[in-house]
Amino acid sequence: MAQVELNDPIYRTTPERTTKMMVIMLGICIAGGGIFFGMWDYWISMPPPAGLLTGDVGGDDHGGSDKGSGAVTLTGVEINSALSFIESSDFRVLAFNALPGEEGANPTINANVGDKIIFDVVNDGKSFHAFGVTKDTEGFSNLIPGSEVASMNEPLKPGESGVSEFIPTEPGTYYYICTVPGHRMQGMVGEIVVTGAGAPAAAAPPTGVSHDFTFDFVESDDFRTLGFDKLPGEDGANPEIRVNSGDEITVTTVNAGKSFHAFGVVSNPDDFTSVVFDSEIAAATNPLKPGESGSVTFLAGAPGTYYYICTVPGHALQGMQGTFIVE
Amino acid sequence: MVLELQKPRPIWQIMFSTHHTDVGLLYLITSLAFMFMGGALALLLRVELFSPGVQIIADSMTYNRIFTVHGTTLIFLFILPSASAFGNYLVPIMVRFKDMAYPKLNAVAFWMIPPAGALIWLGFADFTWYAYPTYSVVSAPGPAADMWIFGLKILGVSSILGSINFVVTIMKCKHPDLPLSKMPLLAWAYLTSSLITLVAVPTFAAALLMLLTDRLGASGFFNPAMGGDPIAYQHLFWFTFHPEVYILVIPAIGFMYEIFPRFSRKPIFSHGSGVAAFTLLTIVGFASWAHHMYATGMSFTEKTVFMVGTLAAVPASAMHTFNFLATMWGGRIKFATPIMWAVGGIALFFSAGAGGVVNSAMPLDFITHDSYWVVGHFHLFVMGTILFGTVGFVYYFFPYVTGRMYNEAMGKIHFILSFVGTVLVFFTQHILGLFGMPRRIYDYPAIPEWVQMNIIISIGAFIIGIGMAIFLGNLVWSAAKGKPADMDDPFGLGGKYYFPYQAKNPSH
Amino acid sequence: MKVIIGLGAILGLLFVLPAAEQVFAAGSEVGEYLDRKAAIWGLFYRLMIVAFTVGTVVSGLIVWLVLRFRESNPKAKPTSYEAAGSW
Amino acid sequence: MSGHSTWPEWVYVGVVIALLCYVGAEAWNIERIVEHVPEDAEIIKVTGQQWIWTFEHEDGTKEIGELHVERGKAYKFEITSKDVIHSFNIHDYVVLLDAVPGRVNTVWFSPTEAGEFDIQCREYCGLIHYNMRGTLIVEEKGA
Repeated sequence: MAQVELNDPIYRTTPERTTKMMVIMLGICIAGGGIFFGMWDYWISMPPPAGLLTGDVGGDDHGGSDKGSGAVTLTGVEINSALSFIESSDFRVLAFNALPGEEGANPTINANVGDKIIFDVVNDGKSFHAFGVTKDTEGFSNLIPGSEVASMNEPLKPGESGVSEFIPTEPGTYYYICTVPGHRMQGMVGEIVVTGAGAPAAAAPPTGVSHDFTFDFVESDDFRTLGFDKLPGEDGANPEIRVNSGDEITVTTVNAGKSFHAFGVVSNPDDFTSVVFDSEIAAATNPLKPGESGSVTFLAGAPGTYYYICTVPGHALQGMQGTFIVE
Repeated sequence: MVLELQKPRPIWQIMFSTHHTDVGLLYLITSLAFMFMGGALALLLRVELFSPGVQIIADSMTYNRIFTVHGTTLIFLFILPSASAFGNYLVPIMVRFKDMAYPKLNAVAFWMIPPAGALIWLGFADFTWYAYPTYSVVSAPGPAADMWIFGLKILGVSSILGSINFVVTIMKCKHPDLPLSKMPLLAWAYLTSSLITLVAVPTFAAALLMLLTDRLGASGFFNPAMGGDPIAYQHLFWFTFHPEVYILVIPAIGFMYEIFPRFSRKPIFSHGSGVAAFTLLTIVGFASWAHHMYATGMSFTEKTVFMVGTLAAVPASAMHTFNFLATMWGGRIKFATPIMWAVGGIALFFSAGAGGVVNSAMPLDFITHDSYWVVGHFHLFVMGTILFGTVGFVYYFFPYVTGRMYNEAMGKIHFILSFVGTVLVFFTQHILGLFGMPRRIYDYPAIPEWVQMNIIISIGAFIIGIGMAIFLGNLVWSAAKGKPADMDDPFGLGGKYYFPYQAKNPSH
Repeated sequence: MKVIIGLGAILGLLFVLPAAEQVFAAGSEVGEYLDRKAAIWGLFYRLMIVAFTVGTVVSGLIVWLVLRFRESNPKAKPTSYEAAGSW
Repeated sequence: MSGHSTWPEWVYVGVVIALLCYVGAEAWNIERIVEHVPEDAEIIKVTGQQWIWTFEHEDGTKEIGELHVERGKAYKFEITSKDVIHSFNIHDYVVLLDAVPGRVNTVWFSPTEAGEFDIQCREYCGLIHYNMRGTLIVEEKGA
C-alpha cells in the first residue's frame, strides 16, 4: 500500500462555530415543531377517497324506499332526546347513555306521528361513531334522510357531537342506531315507538272525482333552465296542483324540449327516487325522447305537501319542480 | 465540510458543495440528528408501555403515529443516510479517485433527504412503516398518509441515485493498478449493498405509486372492494424490504471490517472470505422475502421455498462472524471505544441471527409472528449490529474529521450503558413475544408476566437513552473543545494507516 | 474425545426421542387429535437447545478472545505486522 | 494477504450448514404434521371487522367477541375480514392466521384444557387494534 504523504495544515473547528451550527439546527427544529404541532389534527382530518367510494356501497341511504315518508301535518310537539355513545372498558359492549343492564340504557322514545324528535348526540367513547334512524330491524342501511349525524365513512371522533331531527310519518317502531358497521350488533340500538294518534295518515277511499293535467317539458335555449309549461320566472310555470286525498289523477306529459325527460310525484324534491303513489311516467333510465308523450293514472294518497318533478337527475334542480298538495 | 479554524468556509459554501467529503459530512450530521429524534420517539413509546393504562400518550391514534414515524425515521433517515455518509467520504479515497463519479448527483441525492424527512415528520402518518393495505388504502386518514408515501418515494429515489453513484465510482473510476480483489472490504460492502439497492428498491417505488392511486380511488390494485388483493402489496413490499435489511446491515459489517484489523494490529483473517460472503448475501438475499408473510395463508410448499431461501442466507453472516473472531485471534488489541462497539455489535449480531433462524422455521412463526419476539429480533439487528457498528465508526472517524479526540471515558460509558440497555430491552422482548404480547399495541391487559417484562424493557430503554445523551454531549463538546488529536496515529496503535490518513483535510 | 462422543450422544437422544414420538402421535386414532401446541413448542425447545449451545460456544469464544488478546494482558506480545509498521 | 490454513473456516461453515439443514428438515416435518386438518372438524366462521371478532357456528348460532367450544373436539376456523387485514390469534393454542378481506383462510385446532383463553388481533388494524380482543371459552364435553 503506497503511503501518500500529505502535509496540508490541519484545520480544527472552534466552540463559536459549533455553537453557531447548533443554533441553526435548533432553529430548524423549533420552526418544524411549530408547524408540526400547529397542524397536528389537520394531517389526519380527511379519510382516503378509496374509503369513501367503497364505503358507500354498504350503508348508502339513497334508496329511501320506505313509501310512508311522505309529508305529514306537524303536530308542533317537539321531543328533545340527548344520546351519548358510550363503550364498555373492553370495547365488547356499546350502548347509548348507559351500558345494558344499567338503568337508562338505550332509552325508548315514544312519539306520535308528526312529532319532531330532535336528537342531540355526543361521542363520549374512544372509538368512532355515527347516528341514524332506520325502520330495518337489523343492519345499518336504509336510514331515513335527515336523521343522520356524520356517517360510517366520516364518523364522529371522540368528543365530537351533532344534531339531527326525525319526523315519523307512519305509526310503528323505528330504531335509532350507531351506523358504524358492527356497532348495532354490539348494543348501540334503541327503539322509537310511534303511535297513530293525530292526523289520519291513511289515504281516503277513492272519491270517484277525477282530474286531468297535461304538462309540457320546456327548456331554455342554453338548456340551463328547465320547467313545466313555461320557464321558471314566466307566469304559468310549474303550476301548483291542489287535489283531495283519494281523487283519481291522470297526468299526460309531452316532451317539447330537445333532451330527455320523465315525470313523477315525489315526497322529497331532492331525492328523485322517493316517488309516491306510483305516479311515474317513463324513468331516468329510459326517459321520454324529444316529441314523445306519456300519461299515468293514479290515486292521490295520504294528505300532505308533495312535489311533481322531472325524475331525470338534476332536472328538478334546474327548475322542473312544482308543488302537489293533497288535502 | 471539514471544520476549520483559519479559513472557515461560509455555511452556504459547505451546504451547496458537491465535494464527496462535504456531502458525506452533511449526510452524517442529518442522519445523527434523525437518530436522536427517532430515539426520542422510542423513549416516548417505552414510557407509555411501562405499565397498562394511560401514561403520557393521550389516545391510541397518537401512539400509532409515534411508532410509525419511529420506524420510518430510524430506517430511512438514520441508517441509510449514515451508510451513505461514510460511503461518500471514504469510497473515493478507497478507490483512489478524486471524487465520486457524479458529484452533482451526489449532492442531489443528499438534498432529497431533508425534504423527505420534513414530509414524514410533519404528516406523522398512522399506518405503520409497512403501510399495509387495506388499512392504508381504505382507512388511513388524511394527507398524513399521502405525505408519508411521497416522503418514501423521494427517499427511494435518493437511495437509488446514491447506489448508482457508488457502483460507477467503484467499478469505473477505480485506480487502474488497484485490482478489485485488493480493494478494501468496506468498499466491497458499498458495492454489494448498492447493487442490492438497485435491484430491490424500484419494486417499492412501484408499490408506493399503486398505493397512492388506490388511496385516491383511481385504481384498485390492493382494494378488495375493487377487485384487488392486499397480499400483492405485501409481496412487493417484502421483495424490496428483505433485501433492504441486508442493505442496512452490510455497511455496518463493512465498518467492522475496518475497525477489527486496525485495533487488533493485524490484517483481516481472510479478504477472500469477506468478499465471498458479501457476494453470496447479495444473491441469496432475494430468495427469502415471503418469510414475513407465512401468516397470510400461504400454501405449504410456498412456505417451504421461502424457509429454504432464508436459511441459505445464514452461512454468509456466519462467515463474517468467523472472519472477525479469527482476526482478533493472535492480535494485540487496544480496547478503545470503536473496537468495544464492534465486538459488542458482533456478539449481538450472532444472537439476532439465531433468533431469525427460529423465526424462519415455519411452524414457529405461528408463535412469534407480529409479536414482541419479532420486535426484539429485528431490533437486535438494527440496534445491536447496525447502530453499534455505525456509532463505533463515528467514534473511529471523529479524529479524522474534526482533528480533535473525543472523550475516551465518556465513549466507554456510552458503550456499557448501550450494551446493557440493549440486552435488557431486546432479549426480554423475545420472551415477551413468547408470552404472546402482540406488536404495535398502545395498551395491554394487566397479565402479570407482561407487566413485569414491560417494566424491565422500559428501564433498559431509559438506560440506552442516558447513554445516547452522553454520546450527544461527547460529540458536541469534543468537536469544539476536544484535545487536538495526533493526526498520524490518533488511537496510538503504532504504524501508518493507509487511507484515512489521506482523508485529512483534502483540498478540493 | 470421550467427552465429545458423550456430549454428542446426549444431544442426539434429546432430538431423536421427541421426533420419534411425533411420528406416533400423528398416526393416532380419530377421536384423539394431534396436540398442535405440543408439537410446535416441542420443536421450539429443540431449536432453543441448539441455539443456546452454539450461543454459549460463540460468546464464550468472544470473551476468551477479548481477555486473552487484549493489550494489557501480560502474555500479549506484539503481532508480527507491527514491526513492519503497516497492516 | 494472510496465508493461514483455512480448514477451521471450512469446518465452521460445514457445521453451520449442517445445523441449518437440521432446522429446515425438522421444521418441514412438523409443519406437514400440523397442517393436516382432521376430517371431522367442526367449521366455525370467524369474521374480523374493525375492532371486534364475530363467530358463526355450523348450527348458525352467532357470537360476538366470545367463542364457546368443547374440549377434545376438533374445530376448523374459516377466517375472513370485512374491512381491513386483521390476524386471528389464540396464542395459547398457537392458532395464528390473517383475516384478509376478500379471501378465506383456514386453520384447525382442538382445545385440550377447559378454561378461558385470550383471542387477540395480531395485525395492525387501526384505532382500537390494541383492544381487538376476544375470549375463547372451552367447556367440558357435553357441558
